[in-house]
Amino acid sequence: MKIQYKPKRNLLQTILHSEIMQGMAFTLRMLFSKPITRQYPQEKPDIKLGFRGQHALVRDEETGQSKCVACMRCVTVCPSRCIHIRFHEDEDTGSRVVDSYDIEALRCVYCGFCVEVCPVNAVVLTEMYEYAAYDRESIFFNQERLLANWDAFAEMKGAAIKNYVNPFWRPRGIPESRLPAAKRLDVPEEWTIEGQVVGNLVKREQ
Amino acid sequence: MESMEIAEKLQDHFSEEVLDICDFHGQVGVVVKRERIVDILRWLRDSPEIKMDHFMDLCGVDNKKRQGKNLLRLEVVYNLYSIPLRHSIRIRAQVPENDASIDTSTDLWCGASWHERECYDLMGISFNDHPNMRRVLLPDDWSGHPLRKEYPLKGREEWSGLEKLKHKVVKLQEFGLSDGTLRTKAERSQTKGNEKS
Amino acid sequence: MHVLIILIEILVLFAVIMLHVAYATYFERKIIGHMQVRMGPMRIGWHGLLQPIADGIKSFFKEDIVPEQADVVTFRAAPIICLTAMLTSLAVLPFAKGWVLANINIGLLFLFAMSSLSSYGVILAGWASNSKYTFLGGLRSMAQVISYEVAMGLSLVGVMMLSGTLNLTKIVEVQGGSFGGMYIFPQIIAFFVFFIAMLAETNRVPFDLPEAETELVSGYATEYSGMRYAIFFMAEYIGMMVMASIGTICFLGGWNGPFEVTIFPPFWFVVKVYAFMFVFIWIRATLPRYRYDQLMTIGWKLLIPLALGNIVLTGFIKAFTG
Amino acid sequence: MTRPITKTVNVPVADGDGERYTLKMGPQHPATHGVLRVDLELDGETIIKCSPHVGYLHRGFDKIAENRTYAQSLILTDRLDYIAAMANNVGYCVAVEKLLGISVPLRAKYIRTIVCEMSRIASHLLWLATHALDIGAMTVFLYCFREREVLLDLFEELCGARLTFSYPRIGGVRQDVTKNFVDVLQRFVADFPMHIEEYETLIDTNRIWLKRTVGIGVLSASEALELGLTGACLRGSGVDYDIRKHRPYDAYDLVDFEVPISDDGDIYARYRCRMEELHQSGRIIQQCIDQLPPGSIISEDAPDLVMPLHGQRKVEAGSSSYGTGLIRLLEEKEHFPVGDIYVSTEVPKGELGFYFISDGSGRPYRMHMRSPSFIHISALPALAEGSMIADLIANIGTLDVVLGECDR
Repeated sequence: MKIQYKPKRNLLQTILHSEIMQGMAFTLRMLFSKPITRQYPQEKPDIKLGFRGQHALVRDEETGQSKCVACMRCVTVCPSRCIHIRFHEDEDTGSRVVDSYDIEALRCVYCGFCVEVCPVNAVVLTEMYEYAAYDRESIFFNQERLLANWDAFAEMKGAAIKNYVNPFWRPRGIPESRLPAAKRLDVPEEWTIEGQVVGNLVKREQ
Repeated sequence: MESMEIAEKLQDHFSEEVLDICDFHGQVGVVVKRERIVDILRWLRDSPEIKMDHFMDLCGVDNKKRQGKNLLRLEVVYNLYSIPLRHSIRIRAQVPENDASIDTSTDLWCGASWHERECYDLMGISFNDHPNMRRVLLPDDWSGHPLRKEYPLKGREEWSGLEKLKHKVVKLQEFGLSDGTLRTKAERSQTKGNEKS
Repeated sequence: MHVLIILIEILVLFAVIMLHVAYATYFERKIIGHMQVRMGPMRIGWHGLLQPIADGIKSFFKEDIVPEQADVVTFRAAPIICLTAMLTSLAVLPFAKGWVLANINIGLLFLFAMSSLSSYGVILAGWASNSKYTFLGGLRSMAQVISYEVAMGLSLVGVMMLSGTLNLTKIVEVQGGSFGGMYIFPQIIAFFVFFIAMLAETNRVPFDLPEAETELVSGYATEYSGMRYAIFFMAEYIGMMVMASIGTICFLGGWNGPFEVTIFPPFWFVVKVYAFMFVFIWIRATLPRYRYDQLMTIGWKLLIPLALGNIVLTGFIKAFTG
Repeated sequence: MTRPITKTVNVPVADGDGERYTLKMGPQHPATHGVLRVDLELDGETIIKCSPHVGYLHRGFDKIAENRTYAQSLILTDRLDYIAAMANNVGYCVAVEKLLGISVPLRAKYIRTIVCEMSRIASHLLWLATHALDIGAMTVFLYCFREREVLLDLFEELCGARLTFSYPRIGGVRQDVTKNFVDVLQRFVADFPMHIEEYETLIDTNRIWLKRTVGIGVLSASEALELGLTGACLRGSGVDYDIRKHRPYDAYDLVDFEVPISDDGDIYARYRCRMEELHQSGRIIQQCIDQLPPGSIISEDAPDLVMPLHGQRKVEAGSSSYGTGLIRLLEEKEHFPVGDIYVSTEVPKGELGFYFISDGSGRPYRMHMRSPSFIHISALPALAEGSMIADLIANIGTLDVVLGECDR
């Protein structure tokens, strides 16, 4: 497709500066329009579900500890290699016990892969985004810090934390059969395959 | 024209040069010797039924850990495309390790200039008669070519300017502008110690 | 005693003008902000009303950096030259009948002299900083001032011919008796030339080449910081005000208005000056920037011939109508 | 036919002994769009010689990718052209899918096309904003950001990030779209032509804008081809080359759109081409929304993020394979087909190509990115030499470069 140019201005338009006047009229009109500025610290942005913010380890309501089973999937998948887990195997049961769970948040690229691969929904990227600090130590998260982060997040969410489902825990549009048991959470209908949005043309055909 | 046909034509034309033709997912690569690479490219660009006028990509490959017959240590890969005729071909010119050089294609496409500089910079293949054969992405005083397979991922040594920078940090400390926490890699690993286990 | 009164007058004028300059920056930021669907300063005071004061205090306490290789004396003097020249020109401006510090007979010429002088400050700043961006900015400014000074002077010749005087107070008085009470009607071509030359003289968009941010970083002021940078800023805004005042006096009938405001005689003068300022800002929010050679072309090939033609035309009309 | 790398300089030097001096513009300069340094040799304000220097942002993505799995390298593409990270993500995934022979479900294809075009709009808006700002029209900048903000909010809703999306996956996409996303997007697309008109009111016919762009930085079709330009820069010179039409990927062969072309080859022509592309992107998005089919969003044989092996996406809780086990798995050369492939996609800046060599192991043997910005910057001398400093700024703007993509 060849580009169509607007016609050249004629002599009268040149003398009257018509195109400049149009521009001026437009900016004048915008002078009285409503500004779109958000006065940030007073006016917080509306953070969407599944925002990739501060890391946290979900506190299990029953045990009061993290749900992590030390499967090391997050450590393996982490592209920036910022998760460090140390664990030992319990001699009686043979299950793994997490000794330490550290996330170097300054190395993290917030890709969300760790949340996605976690089979038990232990690690999560919360919707908290205001955690700037003056020293590196306070952005190095160990297990306690991570659990505390979850508590802070739970407090922010209030009662809604009961049914909190992150789109990284239970991706929208993925059949349950393709998820591990712990990820088969109850979700709004919109997230399931049955409730997915389809185009108008497709709808008409059905 | 199908890419395979072009490759066969190329083989007819430069039977001495073409070593191998390989096909993968419909993309045809022609392995050639490096000596007449400019002639091959010129023929591909200028012959009326092929008309490879768009120089898509050039990159160097280190074949050290790769198996295949006719492969020398290094390789320069040219990806060409014909905009009017909509077909593409890949030329893989073999370059030996001891004389890592090949003729430049900037006479044909001057846009190849920076591709070749990048290839020289990262892979260490120099291009004869290139008008400006210098490093492009790395600093001029860099040693080594990072994309060679023997080059370690984290680099060989500390950056040479680090000592100077440390000196500066010490100086800044006098004004209370820094806490002097700049450490070399060795020092860092010392402090981390067990963490890495 | 007389000297003391004049000194007090000067002080009052200085204070008033400085306050105006401070709030002119606020005015500009607010207007441009709203034109760009944002809000402008909002933090300090109600809707950012104290922002200019905070800016002033901040720049006053900031470190005054002098580049190592700079010509220190000239570097330090340059902003002061700018500011002094601009402040001096305020002396001859009649804000209302009798509200003028120095009612001299060559007021218009004096204004031209002073505004040219202030460009020395810019050129010296560009040269003394010993940086290429500032140097280019200084050069551009020099060329711009020289070419647009001519166009501006010529555009005002028509006004002088009509009024028969260079005294600014008299120009306003004579103007009051003309058609519509404003010279803009008989001198529309001159006004057009004057308006464009005015934008160029004050380095405003679309002629802000000496400080073109995206080309020369900040032009002649690149190496300046702290108070000295603020002084350049002040000089620029006073320059804007002076130019707007000249426009008001020569074309819009000065302090004359549809009705008299007895409580505050300069009311109409201030309104007109701020209308000019608003147009300055409005243009800044709308137009892109000319290239350096295009600016020269407009100056020499369009404005000067137009101004000369206007002089001839005015002369003919004056000769035939008496 | 062939031409030296730089155009012959034809500068009017007044008396032959005009003193020349050098100006190192950048890497910190408001108009160099990041950390580009341009060494200029000037005579007055006329550029006699111009040599761009890049690499300040070089992070060695080629090398990093050789040491990461295919899935992990996805995050590197976020940091190429960070203005339109989504298009890079999709380009990468398309290339890897072709290499591994994975077919993508139709719904995922449509969603990818939508997000690609959204990022094209976002990128072109940012380009227009900065280009206009470079030329001095500062208000367009803010208006463009107003619309871009809507798109970023939508991206945030879709994948939880506003800049580094990592949204597509090899074999599909990460999340399904939501009702709200589709609604807001539809409203945006419906309103968007009005907004384009607003920008055009300010600059399109403005005499200053015309003076600064018409006849500046002219490239003929053969010159542009030879310099290796792609995208709108090539189409502005009259070459009909759009990968979306030439080698369709995703759902581009299922929707109807036009490729704007201009013969003039100057800055204004490239500007018009991009403005027209904005309209076309809106059209594509609208069609994709209308045709969005039901179905799965990720292919059955998409490799798992952790263990990039075919057909093993199912996750078993507690199954450990960290450490030597996984390294061994990655080193084993039997998981993927062996070969090499070059796949390019049309990102907002031009042609983004990925050249992969697979030796069968879980990691690419060699990955090379053909980044359009890199080649576009190398063409800067051909555009700028002989013009003035102000034109250099306009020329950098018109090439639409992002240094993150250039330096990799």
